[in-house]
Amino acid sequence: MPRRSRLHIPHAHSRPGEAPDFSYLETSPAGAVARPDVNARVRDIGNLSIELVRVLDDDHRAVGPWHPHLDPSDLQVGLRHMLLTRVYDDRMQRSQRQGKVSFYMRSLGEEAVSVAQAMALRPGDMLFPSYRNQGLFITRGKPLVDMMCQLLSNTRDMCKGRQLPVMYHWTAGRIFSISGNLTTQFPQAVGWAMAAAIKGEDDIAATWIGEGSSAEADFHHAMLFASVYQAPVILNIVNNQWAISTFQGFAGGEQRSFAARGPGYGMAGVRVDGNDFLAVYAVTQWAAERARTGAGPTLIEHVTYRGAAHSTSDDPSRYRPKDDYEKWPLGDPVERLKNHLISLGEWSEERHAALVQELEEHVLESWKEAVQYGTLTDGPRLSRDLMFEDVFKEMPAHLRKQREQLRAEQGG
Amino acid sequence: MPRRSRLHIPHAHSRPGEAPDFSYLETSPAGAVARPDVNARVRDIGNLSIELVRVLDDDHRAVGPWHPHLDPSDLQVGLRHMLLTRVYDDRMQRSQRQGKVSFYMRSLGEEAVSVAQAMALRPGDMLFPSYRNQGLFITRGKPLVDMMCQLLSNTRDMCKGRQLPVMYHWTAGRIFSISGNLTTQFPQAVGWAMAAAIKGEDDIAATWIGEGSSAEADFHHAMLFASVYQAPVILNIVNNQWAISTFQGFAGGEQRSFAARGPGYGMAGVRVDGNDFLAVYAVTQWAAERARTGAGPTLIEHVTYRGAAHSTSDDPSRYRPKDDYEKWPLGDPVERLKNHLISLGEWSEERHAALVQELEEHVLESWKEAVQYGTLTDGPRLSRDLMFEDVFKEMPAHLRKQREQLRAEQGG
Amino acid sequence: MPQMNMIQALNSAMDIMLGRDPNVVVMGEDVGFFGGVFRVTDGLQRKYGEHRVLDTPIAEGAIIGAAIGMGVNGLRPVAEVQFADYIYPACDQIFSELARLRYRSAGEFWAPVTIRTPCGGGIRGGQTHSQSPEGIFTHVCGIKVVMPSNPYDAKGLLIASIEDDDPVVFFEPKRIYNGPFDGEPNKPAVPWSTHPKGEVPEGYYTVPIGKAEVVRKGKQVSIITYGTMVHVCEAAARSLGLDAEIIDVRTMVPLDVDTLCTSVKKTGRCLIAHEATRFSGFGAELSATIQEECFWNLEAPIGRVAGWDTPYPHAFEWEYFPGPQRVAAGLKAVMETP
Amino acid sequence: MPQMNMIQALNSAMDIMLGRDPNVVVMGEDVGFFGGVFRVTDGLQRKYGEHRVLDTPIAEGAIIGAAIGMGVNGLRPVAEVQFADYIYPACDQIFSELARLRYRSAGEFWAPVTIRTPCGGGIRGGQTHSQSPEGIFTHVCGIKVVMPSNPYDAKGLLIASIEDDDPVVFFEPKRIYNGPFDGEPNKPAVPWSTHPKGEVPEGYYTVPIGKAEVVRKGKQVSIITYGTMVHVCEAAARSLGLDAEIIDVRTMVPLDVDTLCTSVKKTGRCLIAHEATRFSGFGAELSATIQEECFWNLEAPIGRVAGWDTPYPHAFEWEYFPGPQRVAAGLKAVMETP
Ligand SMILES: Cc1ncc(C[n+]2csc(CCOP(=O)(O)OP(=O)(O)O)c2C)c(N)n1
Ligand SMILES: Cc1ncc(C[n+]2csc(CCOP(=O)(O)OP(=O)(O)O)c2C)c(N)n1
Ligand SMILES: [Mg+2]
Ligand SMILES: [Mg+2]
Repeated sequence: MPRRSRLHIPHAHSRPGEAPDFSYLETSPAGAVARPDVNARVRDIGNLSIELVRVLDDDHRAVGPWHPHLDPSDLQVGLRHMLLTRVYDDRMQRSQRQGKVSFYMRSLGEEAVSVAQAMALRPGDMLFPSYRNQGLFITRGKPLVDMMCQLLSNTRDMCKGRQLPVMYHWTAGRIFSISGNLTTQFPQAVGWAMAAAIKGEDDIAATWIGEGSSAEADFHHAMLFASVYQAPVILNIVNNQWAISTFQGFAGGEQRSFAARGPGYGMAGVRVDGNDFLAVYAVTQWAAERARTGAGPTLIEHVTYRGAAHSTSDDPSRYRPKDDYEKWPLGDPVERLKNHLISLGEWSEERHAALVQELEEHVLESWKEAVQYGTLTDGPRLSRDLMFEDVFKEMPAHLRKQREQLRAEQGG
Repeated sequence: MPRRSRLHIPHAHSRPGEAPDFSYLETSPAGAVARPDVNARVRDIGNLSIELVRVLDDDHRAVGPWHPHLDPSDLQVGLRHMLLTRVYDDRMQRSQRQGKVSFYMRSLGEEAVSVAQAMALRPGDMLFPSYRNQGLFITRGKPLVDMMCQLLSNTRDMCKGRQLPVMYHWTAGRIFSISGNLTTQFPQAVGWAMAAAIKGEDDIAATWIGEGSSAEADFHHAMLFASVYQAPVILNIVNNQWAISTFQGFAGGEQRSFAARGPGYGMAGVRVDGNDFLAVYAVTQWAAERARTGAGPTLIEHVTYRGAAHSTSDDPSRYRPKDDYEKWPLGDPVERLKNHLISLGEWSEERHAALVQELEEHVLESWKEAVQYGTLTDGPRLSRDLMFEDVFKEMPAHLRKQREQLRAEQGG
Repeated sequence: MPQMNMIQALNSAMDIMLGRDPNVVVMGEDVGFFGGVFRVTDGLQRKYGEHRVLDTPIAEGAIIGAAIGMGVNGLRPVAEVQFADYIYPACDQIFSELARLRYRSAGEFWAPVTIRTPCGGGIRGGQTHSQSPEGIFTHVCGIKVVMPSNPYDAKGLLIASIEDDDPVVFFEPKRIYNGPFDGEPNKPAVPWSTHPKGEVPEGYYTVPIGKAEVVRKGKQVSIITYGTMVHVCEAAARSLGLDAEIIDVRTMVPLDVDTLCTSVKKTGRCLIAHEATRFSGFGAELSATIQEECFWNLEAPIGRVAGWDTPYPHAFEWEYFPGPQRVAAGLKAVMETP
Repeated sequence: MPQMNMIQALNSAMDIMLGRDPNVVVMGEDVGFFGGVFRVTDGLQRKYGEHRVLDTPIAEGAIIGAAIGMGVNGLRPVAEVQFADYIYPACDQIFSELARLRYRSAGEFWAPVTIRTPCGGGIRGGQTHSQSPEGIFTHVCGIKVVMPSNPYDAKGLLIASIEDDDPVVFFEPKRIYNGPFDGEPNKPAVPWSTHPKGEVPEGYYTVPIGKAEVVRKGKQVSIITYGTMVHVCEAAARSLGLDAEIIDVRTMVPLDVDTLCTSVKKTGRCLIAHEATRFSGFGAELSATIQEECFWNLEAPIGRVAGWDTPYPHAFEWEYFPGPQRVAAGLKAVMETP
């Protein structure tokens, strides 16, 4: 039965039992990529979508034209947010394992993307995240208790029990509701940005998807509308090398960088070391300035690695080497920023350990508070009547009737 | 009420009452673009998607590395097919105006695309056309009577009265059924090509959309699957500058060529003068060889102009200058090939006039035959029972019942 | 009172809303410079500018996706899908996003998008320019579904839809854009000026979403229908000399069950008619609901008349269309009692 | 006879068809190397190679678009959509193309694509991993719609679907992948080995598309249902001590009207149950059809029990799910005669 086939099938570079192999990854030395003017024409900056913008070199120094020259205090804030994200992730993962939370998704290894970008954008800018951008919420200051209550679907759940864990939103913090459907937020962010432009407002929009999600139609929809109307938006692809079990080659990354789609649509495309806090910050600042000054949208590909499982429903040892993450050539974003700060004399192992401990306590305290408002299994629960609200702005007759039916069904 | 708006709105270069303005069009001199090896890496041939491959120069000579060196007899065949397409279009347009046909779409000015490509491909290659590729059917030899019967929805209609006029298909001629839904054929062609590759067969697929249709999600779907699996397929965008009333800028053409999407997806992209029969032929041959030898898919943008109305339902004088087509810088494909043949000493005005007359007679004869099989209003009609067939392979009970109901309704 | 056809009435609704509310924007394929392939948006871009009336790329999914984002940012987009047959590329954004955004964000985010789209056959459009997919949308909770049958309602319902903070899919039966149609294609076309509902106020008014209308009072049978079929059913009932009560559903979601059931309880007989394909069409929900509510009043089975369960074939448009003969046959069956 | 759960039975169906027919290919997100997120395609790529069992990009619309082209070129694609909630990006290719290709080309082109997709709730999946959108697909003419309720049928129907030259959308109620479920989430899980339909032949066999099954004979009332709800309805009827006739619809299109109506004519009473949202759900079509065919035999209104007309909320999964209480209430109403 086996037939001769000319179909090309992308192959992951290493599979369970094999040694990790990242020889496919094309990088540039830190500092090597020029930083064009924010008004540069797309056709003149195609290289940005192929090379890799990096600031931190192997000796933990910040080098080259993309060096954002942030204050050490800002870098410490960034480190704190990244660490808090990581500590929060670890604790919530454990809560899931303990059966307190039905589902969880970590962002291990990708913390720089959310944290640096949230810091580089303005508070008024509107964010349309994917499910792996908890760092955006944390950096913008969403109380952890609020986020935990969402995970617990409890009485203080911002989603009123309707969404799967991690599908947060934060209206006051200008962060949009996360969807379980991949990529749908991409054209929505563009529409939001178009509206800002129509209204003559200065805020821009930013949105994130995984590289796997760039296969969905909404990626194209967003690219096209952003390009045609030159919408003030930053479109981010977080290329963490893996979707669930399929590696980035199955989303097209084998033939060309994801950032290269930008120039294809007449849009600036930038490929950045996603584990380099400074590089992500600088590229975001550049893209935001482009957007805000009317120079057009930017597609940013963040080259990073998904250090953890896809979600708590997934076992990565079935599809990739166990030590893959340790061998990732771009290192760990927290370690890299920490070492940079230490090399600047603005941080130490001791301060780091103390910070970790402080954050762990903060997370634990928050968790203790959150569970008081109920968990999926125990404690106070939201009223089941809420199930029928917000389908429409005003509840129509058929839903009022169903609400009565449910009350009768459940006795009272 | 008017607010300051930063939204960019693409503007057509000229509107009714204004002088045609094609200064936006970027071209290359005939013969100027290098012809890379069919195995060239995508990253090394990005220029092909920006420059414009041309063979025929202003003095009607064929020049440069893309010159396909066809026999004059082949060129004469090409000219004949293009002319037949045009004569057929004119006659069918008139039939629509006379109320014999409910709807029609001409391909005036774009004949070279279908005819040269059909000639450059092999008979076994599978074609997935749009509604403006009648030249493919004509070049592959579909009898005009068959095509006319489709337009008339008559007793010999290949579609059994089910499709709008021009939605032909031809199984024996390896031409797929045309859909009224834009762009849906694009990923289907890729799937067909994937199947050919899986089966180890040598045939390739080719498919066509208008530039306006490249906005649809299926464009992205096709690009992505073709790239990921390196499917043996040629994806064609016929950039005739207009969708219905919106010009190509509304599909993204203002910022970048359509061919540039190719490299963005890691695929070869070629921009070709679509009114240059020789250039279209040569580029298609190159892309077909790439596909057939496993070097991957190609996106071809044919730069041409929609000389006629969008369809018989449309009045272009509402949205573009009346004399736009006459001023189109790339001329007319029929005229250009004719002049080239004349310059070669292989054609003359006399032979041309005689050919036109012959073709007109042929079309008229065909029409006379076709109407004998019925028209929408007169003559023999298909059995209404056919309405219920082919919904499924075998008619299920509820459709048999409905067929009976209709018989009863109509008495008999 | 001014006379308007449905195209003018719809145009007037958008004109008024663009004028009253700076957040209203109109968008879609060919709607701007050209004024729409059916000319429903004619003149609006000239009047309100190209930042309020936007031509878009040909990508229905992107149009709705962008409209959602615009809605979240405070605009009130009125998006046209050129033909209802072409709404499917937008299904995911409509079903997964537009319909559920308010719910999933516990009321914090929503997008007041109105999607206008011409539906129905009878214009020789073949299988891809004739569909009536409204039934599909009625199964998706979180969107309102509207279809007017005349210029007066069209304008009032469209204004109400644009003002509504919930998303609305607004179907326009294109066969009756220019005049009411009784299902006889060979009779001369009748303009809206001959119809009382062709009288349309120039200014602002609304027709409430969620209210059906009894367009003819009657005692013998209730005919429940909407869109083009309102006129066909009127003609069919008249031809049979039946004293039918004819109800124009107008809003499918939320459905005005009271008005329907009050009528059926009174007449004891019910025929449901729509142009869409029969199987699992909206008539099924109407029939099921009425049966549940009015079972003890029914003197005969509820009947359904609809398009056949096939695509809408170009050559057999009038054999497909549920014309007066099919409606009459349905009525006769409903009037029988063994 | 070997015991299989539904995952194994479905896996076996594909294994057999990959083995029997070189044109069968399996494709979808994570179905290849990984064997699918529910492990339904486990081991198939290892056995048949990566040109027969294809991992795909995450693009449901592209998967179906490509599958159509493959089908036209002689293959028999079995495409997985990872969750039924994610089928909407493929709506256009399914509705406009897959369903209509045979028709529009007068039978000359068609694509024998089977679309497998896990549906339904009860696994804490929240509003985007719990949907039952089958009703929508039943309104689109040209596709067959199937949903099995047990391993034996799952395998037989999947083989029949793959062999069918018409497109089939094949819904897999994921809550019963591992065992039958009577609607009581707090009771210990029961494996398929305790159920007679957990006995599944190793080899090739088919269960015919288009045939409903009477899973329990009874005299007092007909319960018409499918998927997970078959088991819930059995439990509810048992708890009420009712002699119910329970019919598993199995195929929604084409619908086995005869089997349903024979039963209802006999019992005179009918309850319809599904997990999907009620309004315009497939229950509406079932109710309308049965009412039309069996009106004179009905002793009480046909009842419908379904999910509420809201998204499926994460925290209220069991308040949403039409469990035994809701079915029992529905049965009581149907058993009453005033
Ligand atoms: C439309 C849709 N299809 C499929 C899924 C199932 N799914 C959830 S996450 C995921 C992988 C996404 O990978 P990627 O975009 O790379 O994001 P990452 O998880 O790596 O951050 C898949 C297939 C979904 N949620 N939505
Ligand atoms: C999905 C879909 N949306 C909209 C339409 C209506 N429509 C038909 S042709 C057309 C313009 C297409 O322009 P282009 O792709 O440039 O092709 P051309 O007519 O120029 O050859 C439009 C909008 C359609 N047929 N299908
Ligand atoms: Mg990823
Ligand atoms: Mg065009």
